[in-house]
Amino acid sequence: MSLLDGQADGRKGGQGPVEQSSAEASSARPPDRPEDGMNRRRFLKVLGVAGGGSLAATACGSSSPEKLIPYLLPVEDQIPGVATWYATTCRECPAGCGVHARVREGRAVKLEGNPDHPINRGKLCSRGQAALQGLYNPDRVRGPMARNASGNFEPISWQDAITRVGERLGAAPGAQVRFVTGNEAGTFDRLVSDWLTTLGSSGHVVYEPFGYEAQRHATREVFGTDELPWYDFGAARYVLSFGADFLETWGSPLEYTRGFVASHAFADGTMGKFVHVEPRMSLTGQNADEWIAPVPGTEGVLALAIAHVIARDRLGSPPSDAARLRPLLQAYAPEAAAERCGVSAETIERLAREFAAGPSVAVAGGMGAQHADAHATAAAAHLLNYVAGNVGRTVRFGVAPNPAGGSRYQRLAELSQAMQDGRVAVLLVHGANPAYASPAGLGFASAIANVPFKVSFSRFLDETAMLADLILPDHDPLEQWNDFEPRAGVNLLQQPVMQPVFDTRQTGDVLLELARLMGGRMAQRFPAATYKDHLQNGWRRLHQQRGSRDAFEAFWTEALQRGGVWSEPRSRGAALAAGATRVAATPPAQPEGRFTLIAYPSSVLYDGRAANRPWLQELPDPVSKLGWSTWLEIHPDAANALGVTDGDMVEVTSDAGTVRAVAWVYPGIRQDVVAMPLGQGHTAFGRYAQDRGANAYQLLAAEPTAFGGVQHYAAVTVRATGEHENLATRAGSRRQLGRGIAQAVTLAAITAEGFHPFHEAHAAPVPEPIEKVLDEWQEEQYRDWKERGNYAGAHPRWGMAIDLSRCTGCSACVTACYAENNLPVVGKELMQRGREMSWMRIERYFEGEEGHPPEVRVVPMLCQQCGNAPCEPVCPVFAAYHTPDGLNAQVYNRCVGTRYCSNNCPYKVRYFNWFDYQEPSDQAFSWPEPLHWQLNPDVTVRSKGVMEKCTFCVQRIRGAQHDARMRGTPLRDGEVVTACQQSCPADAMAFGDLNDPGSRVSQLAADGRGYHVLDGLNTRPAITYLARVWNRAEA
Amino acid sequence: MSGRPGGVLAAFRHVDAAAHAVRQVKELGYKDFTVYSPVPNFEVMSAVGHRVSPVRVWTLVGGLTGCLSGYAMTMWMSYDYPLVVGGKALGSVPPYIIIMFELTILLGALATLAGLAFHTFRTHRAAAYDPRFTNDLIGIFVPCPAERQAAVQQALQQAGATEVRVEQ
Amino acid sequence: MGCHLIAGATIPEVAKVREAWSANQPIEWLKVHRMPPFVHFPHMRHLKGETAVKAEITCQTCHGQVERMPQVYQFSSLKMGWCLDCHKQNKVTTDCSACHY
Amino acid sequence: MAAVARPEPVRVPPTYSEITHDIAATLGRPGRTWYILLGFAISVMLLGAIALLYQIRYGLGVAGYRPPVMWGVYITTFVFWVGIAHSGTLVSAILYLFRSAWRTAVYRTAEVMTVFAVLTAGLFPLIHVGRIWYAYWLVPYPNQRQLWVNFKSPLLWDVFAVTTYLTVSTCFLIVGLIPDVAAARDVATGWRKKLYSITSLAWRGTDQQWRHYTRAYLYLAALATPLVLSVHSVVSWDFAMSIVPGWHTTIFAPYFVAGAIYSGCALVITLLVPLRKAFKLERYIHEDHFENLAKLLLLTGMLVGYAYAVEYFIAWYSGNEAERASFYNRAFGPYWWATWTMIICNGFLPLFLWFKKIRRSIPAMFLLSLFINLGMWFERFVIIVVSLSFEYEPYAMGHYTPSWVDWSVLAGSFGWFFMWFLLFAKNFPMVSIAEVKEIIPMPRKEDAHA
Repeated sequence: MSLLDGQADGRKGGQGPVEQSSAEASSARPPDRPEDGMNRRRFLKVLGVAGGGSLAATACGSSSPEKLIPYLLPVEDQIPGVATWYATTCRECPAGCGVHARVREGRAVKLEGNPDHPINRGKLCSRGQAALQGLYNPDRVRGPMARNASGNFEPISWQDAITRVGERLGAAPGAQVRFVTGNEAGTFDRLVSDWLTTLGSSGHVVYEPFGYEAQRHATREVFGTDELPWYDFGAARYVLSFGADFLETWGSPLEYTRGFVASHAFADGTMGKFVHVEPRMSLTGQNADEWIAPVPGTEGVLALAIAHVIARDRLGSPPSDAARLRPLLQAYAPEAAAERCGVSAETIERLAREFAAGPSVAVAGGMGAQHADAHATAAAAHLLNYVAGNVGRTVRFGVAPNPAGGSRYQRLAELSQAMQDGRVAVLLVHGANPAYASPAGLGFASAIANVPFKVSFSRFLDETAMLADLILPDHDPLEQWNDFEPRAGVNLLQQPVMQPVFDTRQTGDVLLELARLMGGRMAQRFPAATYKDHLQNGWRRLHQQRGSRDAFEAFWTEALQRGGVWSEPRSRGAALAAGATRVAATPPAQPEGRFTLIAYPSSVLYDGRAANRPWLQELPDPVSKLGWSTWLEIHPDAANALGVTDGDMVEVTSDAGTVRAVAWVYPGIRQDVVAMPLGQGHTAFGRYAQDRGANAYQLLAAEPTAFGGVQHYAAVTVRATGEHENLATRAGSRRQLGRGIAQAVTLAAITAEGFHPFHEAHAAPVPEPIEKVLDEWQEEQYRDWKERGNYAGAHPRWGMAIDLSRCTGCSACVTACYAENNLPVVGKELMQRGREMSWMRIERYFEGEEGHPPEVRVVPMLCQQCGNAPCEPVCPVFAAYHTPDGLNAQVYNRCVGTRYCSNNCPYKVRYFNWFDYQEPSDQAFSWPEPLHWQLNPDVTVRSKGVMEKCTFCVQRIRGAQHDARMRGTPLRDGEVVTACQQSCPADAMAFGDLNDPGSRVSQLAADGRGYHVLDGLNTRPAITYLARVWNRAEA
Repeated sequence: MSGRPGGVLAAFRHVDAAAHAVRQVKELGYKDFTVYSPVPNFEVMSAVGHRVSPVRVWTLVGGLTGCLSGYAMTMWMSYDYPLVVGGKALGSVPPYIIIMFELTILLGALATLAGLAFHTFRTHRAAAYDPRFTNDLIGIFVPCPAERQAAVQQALQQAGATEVRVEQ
Repeated sequence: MGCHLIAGATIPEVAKVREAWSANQPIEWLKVHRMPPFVHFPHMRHLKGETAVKAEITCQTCHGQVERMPQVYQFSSLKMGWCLDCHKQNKVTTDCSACHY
Repeated sequence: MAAVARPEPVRVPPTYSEITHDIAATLGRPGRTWYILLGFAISVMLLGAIALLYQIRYGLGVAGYRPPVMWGVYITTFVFWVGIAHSGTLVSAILYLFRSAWRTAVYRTAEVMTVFAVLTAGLFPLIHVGRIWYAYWLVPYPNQRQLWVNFKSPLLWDVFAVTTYLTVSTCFLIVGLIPDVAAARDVATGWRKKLYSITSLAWRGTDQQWRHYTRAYLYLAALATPLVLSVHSVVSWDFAMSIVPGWHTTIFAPYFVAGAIYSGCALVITLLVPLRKAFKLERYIHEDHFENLAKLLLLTGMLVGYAYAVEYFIAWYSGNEAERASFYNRAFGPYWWATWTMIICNGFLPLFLWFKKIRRSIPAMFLLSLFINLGMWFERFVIIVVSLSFEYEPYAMGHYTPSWVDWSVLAGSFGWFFMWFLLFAKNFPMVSIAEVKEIIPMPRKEDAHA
């Protein structure tokens, strides 16, 4: 069946690190679990159907006689202990990144970016990594369910379920059938539309909470086209962003990150400049060389004022017709604008000159495009690009990125109204959760009650599914046949990487079966037997269009292996349309005596669709470093005025509603603005999401904006409730206390006199002779073991270099580490006690005086694999020791748990198993069935009372060495890739052998910006950090 | 006590009297008599005139053994399964000195006890006893055949015994 | 499977195999050689490639004369000391992180 | 140390038989208070035991640990009890070598306290490890894994130091007991007579026994003396050997030893005062003894106070940012209360001991000793917890608050200690019969005649 041929032709090849007996494969499984037999049996019930069976990778320790379940029929390319890789497409957000799924014994255990993919080039963000926890989520709907008389869901058979839908559809007038989907650009999207049309309905509503309505509206006005522009961050040396958080959620974050880093990271003595304009300093804003906080909603004014200066002083090289804009721009003289947007005229003049010096790009998006005047902001940015002559250079058309499909909040509002009025007979919902992710005022949840028959295709019992009469759970994207078209010319394929975990069925198949069931027009219109056939039919057409010479089968196979087909887009510029001259920035009035709330998409949980992924819940937010909670960002002065501090519970009230959140005092926000992330506050959606934090949608106004979008700004009052909770974070001090952990230098300084690493202020320099004696003594020490046992002969010295000029702090590496190394998720209570286990953490420090806009520095902190490791000699049992190849190994099964090593580790990168996270009966059990199917068989799951730590993914090192030895050639540089390095979207990390002067890591380690953290302790770390370079006046 | 030889048992309240008695008994040519005392009393002990106890040799030997075995153990174990920690030499003496020291004390003390036990039991003589000897009386027991008991009894009496008793 | 239709067709144990096959149920074999989950042991490295320590190291070296066993039993202790003896005597690494990670 | 009190002439020394009688009298059948106290001690101990079992079942997480504070109440209490254990051997061994007469009346109490304190302390390294069931891996014994232990680790030094100390001080106690038990045997009746007959190891006080005994005792004392000084030095190196700011100091060994004797003497006083009342030993343990102990307290107290001062001075003088910050944080950070408790109790209160009135006032001494015990526990808390909570990596700093498990186990340790102490006190002489006699000259005939 699908899995089998999926593997037969879709195989990506690639070898797993080590062949293992099933007992070792089981290392990733909780040992001594009596119910393992049970697990395996139900595992077989699920997997066995296809005759595939599975080499159950389970261990029942020595207690019960252990059983092995072999393949009944050995499955092709499923060698026990050897990993297979399948290419597919990530569907966690609309960006459409290509992924490779690593499959062991029939289970997907890791997702990694597809290296030759046009969008993410082998990188993958946290949300992408966490897709696995969607696949194995214990709260997935395990089979079709129907609401019974008593109003509860009860399981039913697929046959029964589909018949019920068929009857309802047959009965209902076609026009009254509505279908809400998320962004499904591709075959499925078309299928749904055609399917509805054939039914006689035009009710296909695409709903993405972040719909890009403003950009579409603006682009139509200014350039008269419906397609969105594509921004070439790589070509722009100067980026001016009006609220666009392009490093987090906006557009295509990985792609934009890559481009941004390429042009902005310090290299060969030069770098671009990035100015971020937003009332709140987002993660993207933290990476800006300059952060400008205008009056909320006035970005448009600022943009036009800058355009004004450029036009006035004829700075740019605009197309001739830019002259038409003169009259429009007249109204935006810097002085006047300064008044309105709260940015000084000088600044405006300077920005204009810098911007026009080009190549530059102005981007309006994110929260800059979610307020009442957002369409003007977006239009203003277009005009600014136009007068600076960027259109056609850094701003291109013809690529048609499609981040939100045809989503328009307007349509959802209409649908909601229609339901209210009882004009909807059957409502089908797939891939959207409007009952949660829409302003409470819209009353979607209440309106849906008037619909007689509601079908949800959701994989989870989310808020909308809870309101349905029937749930027909869809396959997880990793179990599906599907395709996705994030932009023109990029057609991506999804193939099942493993057998379905539960008794689910792909919605495409369901729709086709329904068509068959209903017969007549429907049956003729959709003849395909399975959705896969339907998909292939579509691709046959694609095959012809591309006019590729080889047969379709070959084309298809190759596409599967590559993850899709794509071609360089033929991009073009655009000319001004009539509407361009009508652009006018009319900022909303500032609320009197109230704060402006900005409800922004969490860069981790996005709009809340990822809230049921434990990894993401536990991942500290890149800005606030808080997990598992909703917080209110508030300026120190405002906080003082209200008498609240970190961790105080505050009540936030808008005209739409009231929510409670924990206060987090943040100097990176305007005094008159507070901000709250979306994504939490679910009332359903499984154990990890439910009843956590607050849902900021409750505060947003329901009525659509002029351009048909949602307003993410609201006027609110904030009240201290007097309650307090410990922040769920490891972050101790916000400041570096002069320890030189994260070091930075300005471009001016480094070009003038280079980079001088931090030295402790009062530390007296060690006198020459003593230095010499010490070094000789040290060498003497080494000599004693250099010739002995495992330490004799030549070894690599594994090391890493991390370029802080590239690191954006996005934290993808952290999640990658969780996925690769079987790190347990400890939950909020333990996180409040600083007990999270993430071997890698992104430390965030504020620089500059208190109260002022901070300079934010981030530094990925993982085990430094010290040459003179303080942690090693204090271990009484050699559980911590130094491997011949220079790792600070930790032998988990030897560890007694004195925790002395952790006390003695200056970097605090050792983590202790306070509880038995692998033991189902334990209060802190971390892998409820079937979440543990994801566990990496190559890494031991640590038990209670054991210290654990990063070892540069030693399992990958040993695996690569194994392969090298088997093929008989030495290990090549870059052959070993650590999980964090592999995922890093900014490519900030290099890993390799420091003893090999030719290796990339050695070269980077020798860079002028290189420094070691806490160098004064003479720990001789294997990790070299390259200082951050700011393109700004003062550090 | 079985197999106890007959003899004369005397109790003294006064320490000088006891010391005198001891000397008397020695003059009578007795060596294997036993002196009881509630406290180690210099006067009496010097009258008895033992050589210094050989226990100290045990202490010395034990201590040395401890020290050496400490060195041997730490060094050998360090090289038997060589594992490097903190870039230090495999066998680095400074930390091992502590182990050596502790073992010196430990074996030294245990050996001393052993010595104490060994010598006291070796020099143990069966003799008559009176519970008051641990309280406030000094006692002397002179084992002698019946025909000579009278003489001994008299000598002790003269030395100032508070009471003298013949043990069969 | 083909073989077992003929080979040892009369042996009751083999009959079980055929039953399982016809019942389309995988056989639940009992695991004999058990290794703790925190040890990583590649068979390949001990048998194949230029790294195969010595020619005379065969399956039997560790698993015993399975072909002669009426019922398979655990031939070697599979304890750490046992591994180390062989490693030391063959002068291959005894580094902890070679097997434990 | 040379501060030996002259007994005041007015006091009539007891006769040998009186001594035997008075001290043997303490071994009579226990009264109700004793049973109540014992019952209380045992129930507190059980509370600790339950907490411990709970911790073993679910993992160390049930204790209050908050990274980076990986050592908390347990190690604090470990060091506390090891410290307590020091005065015993000091009084019995060192003062013995110094031939200071006044020790005879109090050394047994001190020694008993020592043994049980070490017994208590020894539990904590086990209680605090993550996998107590593998704690035996710290012992270098031949095993099939062919692995040995890491002698470079201060924790291993602890293993050796503490076990040695326990063994030696126990031997010392037992050896000292032999003649007394014999004395008790000879006046006792009933089951006690049987008990003492066995435990007195056939002691009769013969010339040969005394001959070897006195020597052995001397050498034990000679061995115990350096041991006392070494043990707490080794314990202090657990900290001094690491790189934690606030731990990495050369002054630690003498500083800890002084502190240990300080706290030990304090607890001796705390124990002696009620003991003397309950056992009516006023005639044997009187103001002179308390004054001498007070002088010891004063001396060590001043040393400790000096150490505090030096720590801060060095932190400043070193110019090391981390050190400075760490010590600033001690005094003015979130744990200021702990730091000031320690400074006031250990640094300032002992200054009262300059006054003879205080030194000779038993209630005052009792009160003072309680404060000093409290202060010394907090000293260890400050050194361990506060230093750890404020280390090199600012992002990884964190605040630690003990959980009910920590507190229960701490309380349990006291229950455990007092259980043993009470059991011992009622069954073996708490004042050395032989040695008290030793300092009183035996009657001489000529005196009698004169």
